[in-house]
Amino acid sequence: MKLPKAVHKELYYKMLLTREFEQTAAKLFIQGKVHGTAHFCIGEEATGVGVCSALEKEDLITQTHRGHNQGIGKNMDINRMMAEFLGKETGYCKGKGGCMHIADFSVGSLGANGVVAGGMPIATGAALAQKYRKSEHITVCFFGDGAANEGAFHESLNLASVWKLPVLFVCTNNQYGMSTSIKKSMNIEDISIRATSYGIKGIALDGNDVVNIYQETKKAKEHVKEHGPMLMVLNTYRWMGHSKSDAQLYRTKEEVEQWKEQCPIKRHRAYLLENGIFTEKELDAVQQEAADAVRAAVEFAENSPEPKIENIFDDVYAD
Amino acid sequence: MKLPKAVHKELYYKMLLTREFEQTAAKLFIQGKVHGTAHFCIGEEATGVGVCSALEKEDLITQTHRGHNQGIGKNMDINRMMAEFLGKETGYCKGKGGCMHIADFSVGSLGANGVVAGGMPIATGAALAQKYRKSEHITVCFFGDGAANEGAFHESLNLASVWKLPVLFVCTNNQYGMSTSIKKSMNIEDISIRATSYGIKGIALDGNDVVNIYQETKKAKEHVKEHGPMLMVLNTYRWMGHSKSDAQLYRTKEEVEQWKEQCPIKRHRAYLLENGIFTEKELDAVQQEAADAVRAAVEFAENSPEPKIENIFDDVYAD
Amino acid sequence: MRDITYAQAINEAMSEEMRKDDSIIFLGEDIGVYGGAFGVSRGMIEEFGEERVRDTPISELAITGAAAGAAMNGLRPIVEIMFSDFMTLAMEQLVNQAAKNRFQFGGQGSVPMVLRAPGGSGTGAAEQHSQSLEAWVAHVPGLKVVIPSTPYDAKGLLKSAIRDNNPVVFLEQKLLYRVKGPVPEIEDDYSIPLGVADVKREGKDLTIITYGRMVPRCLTVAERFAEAKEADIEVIDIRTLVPLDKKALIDSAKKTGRVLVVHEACQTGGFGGEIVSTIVESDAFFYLDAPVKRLGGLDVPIPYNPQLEAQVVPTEEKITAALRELL
Amino acid sequence: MRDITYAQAINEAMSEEMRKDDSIIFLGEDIGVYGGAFGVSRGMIEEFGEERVRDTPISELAITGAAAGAAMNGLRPIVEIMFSDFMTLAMEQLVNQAAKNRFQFGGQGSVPMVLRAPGGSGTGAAEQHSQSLEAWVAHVPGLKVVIPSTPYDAKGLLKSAIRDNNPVVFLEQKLLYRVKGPVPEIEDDYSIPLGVADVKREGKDLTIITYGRMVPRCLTVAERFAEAKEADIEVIDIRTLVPLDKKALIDSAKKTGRVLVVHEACQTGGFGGEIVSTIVESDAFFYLDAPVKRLGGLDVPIPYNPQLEAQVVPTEEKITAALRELL
Ligand SMILES: Cc1ncc(C[n+]2csc(CCOP(=O)(O)OP(=O)(O)O)c2C)c(N)n1
Ligand SMILES: Cc1ncc(C[n+]2csc(CCOP(=O)(O)OP(=O)(O)O)c2C)c(N)n1
Ligand SMILES: [Mg+2]
Ligand SMILES: [Mg+2]
Repeated sequence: MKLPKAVHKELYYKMLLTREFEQTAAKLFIQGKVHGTAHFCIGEEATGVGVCSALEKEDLITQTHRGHNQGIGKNMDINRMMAEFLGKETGYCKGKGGCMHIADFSVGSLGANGVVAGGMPIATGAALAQKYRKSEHITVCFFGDGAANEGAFHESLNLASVWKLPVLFVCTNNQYGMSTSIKKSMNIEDISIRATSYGIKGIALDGNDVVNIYQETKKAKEHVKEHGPMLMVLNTYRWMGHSKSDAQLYRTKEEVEQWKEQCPIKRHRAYLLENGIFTEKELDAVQQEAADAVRAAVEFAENSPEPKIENIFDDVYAD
Repeated sequence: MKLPKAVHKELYYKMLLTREFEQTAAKLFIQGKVHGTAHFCIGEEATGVGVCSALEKEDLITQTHRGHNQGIGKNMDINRMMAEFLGKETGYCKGKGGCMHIADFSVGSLGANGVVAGGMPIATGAALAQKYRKSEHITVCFFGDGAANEGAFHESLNLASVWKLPVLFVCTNNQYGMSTSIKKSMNIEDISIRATSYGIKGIALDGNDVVNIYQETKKAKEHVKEHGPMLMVLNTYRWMGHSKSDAQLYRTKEEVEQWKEQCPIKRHRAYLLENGIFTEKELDAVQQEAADAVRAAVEFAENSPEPKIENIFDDVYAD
Repeated sequence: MRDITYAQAINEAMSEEMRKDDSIIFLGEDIGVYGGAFGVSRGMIEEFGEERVRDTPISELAITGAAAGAAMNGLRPIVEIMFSDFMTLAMEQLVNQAAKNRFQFGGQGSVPMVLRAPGGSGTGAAEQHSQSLEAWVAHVPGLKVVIPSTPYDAKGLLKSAIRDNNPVVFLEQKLLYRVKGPVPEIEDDYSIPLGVADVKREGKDLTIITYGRMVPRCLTVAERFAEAKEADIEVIDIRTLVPLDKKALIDSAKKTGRVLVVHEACQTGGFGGEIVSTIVESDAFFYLDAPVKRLGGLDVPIPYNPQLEAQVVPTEEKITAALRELL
Repeated sequence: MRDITYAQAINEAMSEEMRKDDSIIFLGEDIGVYGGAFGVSRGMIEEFGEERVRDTPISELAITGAAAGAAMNGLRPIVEIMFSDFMTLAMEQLVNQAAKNRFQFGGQGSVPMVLRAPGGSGTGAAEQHSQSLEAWVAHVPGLKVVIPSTPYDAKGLLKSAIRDNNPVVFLEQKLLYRVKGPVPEIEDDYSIPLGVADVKREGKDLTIITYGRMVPRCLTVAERFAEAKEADIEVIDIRTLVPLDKKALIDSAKKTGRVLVVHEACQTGGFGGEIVSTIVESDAFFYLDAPVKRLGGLDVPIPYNPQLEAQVVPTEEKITAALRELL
């Protein structure tokens, strides 16, 4: 299956947008403009972008704490993302959620989660509603390798399997849960074999190959609609520390460097050039577009008002 | 491996003792002498008896709510079991635990559990202590097919596996969790394949063949000491309702009758006779012994004092 | 009005709402042909089918979270946790997800779900099947918490809970399931708003504030005090812990000047502290003729032996003694 | 005495006890080379090795239960839950198993374990990483509950917690980790018994009862009242919620006649209700010159925005205003 040019552009743009967004956010951190913590997915852009770009608007996703690529993949508005990052009233969560809790129900994101594996039961339930309503759409549940050791993983995959719910479980295996290597947190090498326990299909993919991820997601969606849940493991790597402060004593510089050579953006660019899909110049323009969008987002966010303390009780309860 | 005559006798006796104990307990219920509820393992005697008889005293077990066979297998005192059943001061838990919480630390039982899968993390921890102390002994963790869908199952097997703990996970698959058939609660036929997710060995056995269970447990113990955890699934059937009151609308009488033909006690008796290990008369005597022991236990229990209200605060905290 | 049981009232509330609103689904362990551990849902799978009345694997965390996820996606799920003790397995999804979802996402979604679970001791089910954990959930903003004491209240409050757009923890009382009481005919679609306490007995000498299965017990004692002309005791059933009808409690305290708070849950850290504080923080403080007292369960796990079990919660004797101390 | 941080004090308590008692092991997520999310255990894996300082998979339920199981089998585990919000995943094993084990088995075993977890807001970690859930565990018989407010208390109380033969929930305060305070030299093996409140400031006009990170804040306000000669305020740090030093609270209430209870946790259903009740149920009631008031956190999830976040907990301004209202 060859991808249309527009899709290639979309994938390339969204990956760049993610990276630009995060690099900028990281700078804002250093400048002390951001409160709290943040988890960057630099190096993993192909996962969320590849998967979400293959979805339709009405398909749903649940995101992880490391999910800017997922949100951008699903067409979230980076102005509102950045505003939320800065805790502003115009942010997705009116400044109440922050970067661990960005959501955009209007584009099908049921939100990022601060709890490891916390989105897994929720995705299962969202898919239950889809099935109940005989929807043609599916739910994609993102989670990490570390999350695969939570009870919520097991219960969710089992429940989705016995009910044949249209949910695609996507494991972003970046080799570590915080400082803990998968070698120390599980006694298997291929996380996708855990599908066996639920009688469902499991596949493991190169998580830095955005084109393949996109294509496999299209297929997976059909599988999931017809047969129920599936487990897709995307093997990748996180370049930065786990969160704001991380001395990274648990891994070697060499390991990081090796993975950097697998940069999903560089790879996609090389692919696009090699196959004559875009020219250098065209790709540079895309990059510029991403940089401009992020600059505008920062401006939007910085010029946005702070939330008001008198609204603090809003949305604790719905009417 | 041929078993010594004494072992055969022990297996036969303990299975009969379990059945006799439960049938008597069920009568006490009907007579209104027992408070609360109870979960009987009639039809499943070979599981707990076969496994626990293969253990040494210093090996530990965690039991389920349906665990009289496990306790009797591990040489618990049926006087104190019956007394606990009747809520008496002389019971294992001084009348405070009741039949869902029988324990005998002195014979290596860390106790029955009222929470489905509740004993699984505990068994894992007990085995961690064994490994830390370089003990030669292992922990056996009993749980049911229904429990295999709890998050605690997943987290415990994974943890035990990454730490190579000496714990044998024994799943008594009696086909139902309460009214819910395994066909509705999981999408696999052989629960032992869940071992794959943890990179450990899994086997499934005929849960009504006490001799084979005994032999396989001996082997499993060696495996576990050397390689860490293992999952052993014993396929069997519960003859009675889930607990005191159960109209059993979820299964057919035919299904129950078919399984009754697989009675583990009858099968063992036939085996003993066919192989000339014991005579009818000898086996009848064993049966009589079991009946007498249970009668004595009831007498002991009925003649025991009630716990005193002034001791209610005892053991909430240790000194 | 007919007399039906508390269990039947709950069944009717669910069934009637499900007939009217197909976005309601019902999840739980053995709620189908088994009818639930306490028979509450008997007949429902036959009426509504397996798509709407769903037997689940034994996976409290996932089913609670799945209810939340389905609620975020347009359904109005009811989830039954077989014993409220097993909410301990579901707290993450209930507290971190369902309760906070709307707030943390800036009001984008809502989580209209009901988590039903029976609590309380008295059935010989011992330590792990007899707890009263309402104080935990009452401490979590975003959740509403209901504990009905009569079939009438159970039905009316459950209807409101199901119609509410927030996660509602609806805690039933095992020992009340078989108790009968008057409930309007089925045609008569009534509901009781959340957040309104009910004066179950008017009185002028002392106010008992209580809820759940302690309500009938306190009423019995109050009647006895009336018969003996010993005192005229008001009994207020708060019915919903969150929202709490503070005004009703404060007004009654002002009227009688004496307050006893009774609940089954362990006294230490129980919801009684909230009730006491509500009163003594208010201007009712200046009307009090005696200390406000709590009578909660003993601070011990629930034991198995029936005599012990009966003594760890407020008995009629203990309530009587506490009243006499205050009068 | 040297000045060390609260985090360092906790590290020292664990390390010193581990040196003396090889039955102590330490389990948790990223407690090894990472040193724990807040750096509390830095250096420990280097000293004690991987057998005793064990990085775990992300499995809060299993590691809590494994600590309980190891405790039942002769060890004295310490388990770290990275944020106390994730105790929500571990409540089953903590509450149904560890807390009830000894009682339900008639005293056969004991469960000497410590569950350490940081709570509280103020770090911008938002709704799911900022809760204060001490009221839940304080409601569970069989558990002890500690929240230290200074490095000195943290070290001394943690030593007692580790030596205690019961499951102790030791709740640390994120915002205090970097705060320094005087702590005796390492050679000086002191400990502080559980169940003894500490008068952090003596006063005669009003008693503030508080704990955790609200202690320094209340002290600041109290000093300001003293400097302004506005009032002489006593500040009591309860330090352990269970066992609670009731006598200390009651005596102080009798002495000053005015009580303000301050905590960060949401006010509704918080432990403040227990403290208020302890006082008004006692004979201190008759010494009170004003209602006993609570000042807890707002009943909202903890928001992300720093200004909002700061306002949901008792601020110096709010404490000041509450004091003026009572004086
Ligand atoms: C239940 C829970 N436990 C612990 C944490 C703290 N924590 C946040 S992210 C993280 C690592 C998660 O690993 P993984 O699932 O592989 O995702 P990654 O961070 O690698 O993207 C941990 C331990 C948490 N947020 N939630
Ligand atoms: C966590 C939890 N959920 C639900 C229950 C109620 N319950 C008791 S036994 C049981 C069925 C357990 O099934 P299984 O593990 O197969 O054991 P079996 O009863 O068949 O021996 C259920 C649902 C419980 N005790 N604990
Ligand atoms: Mg990871
Ligand atoms: Mg079963």
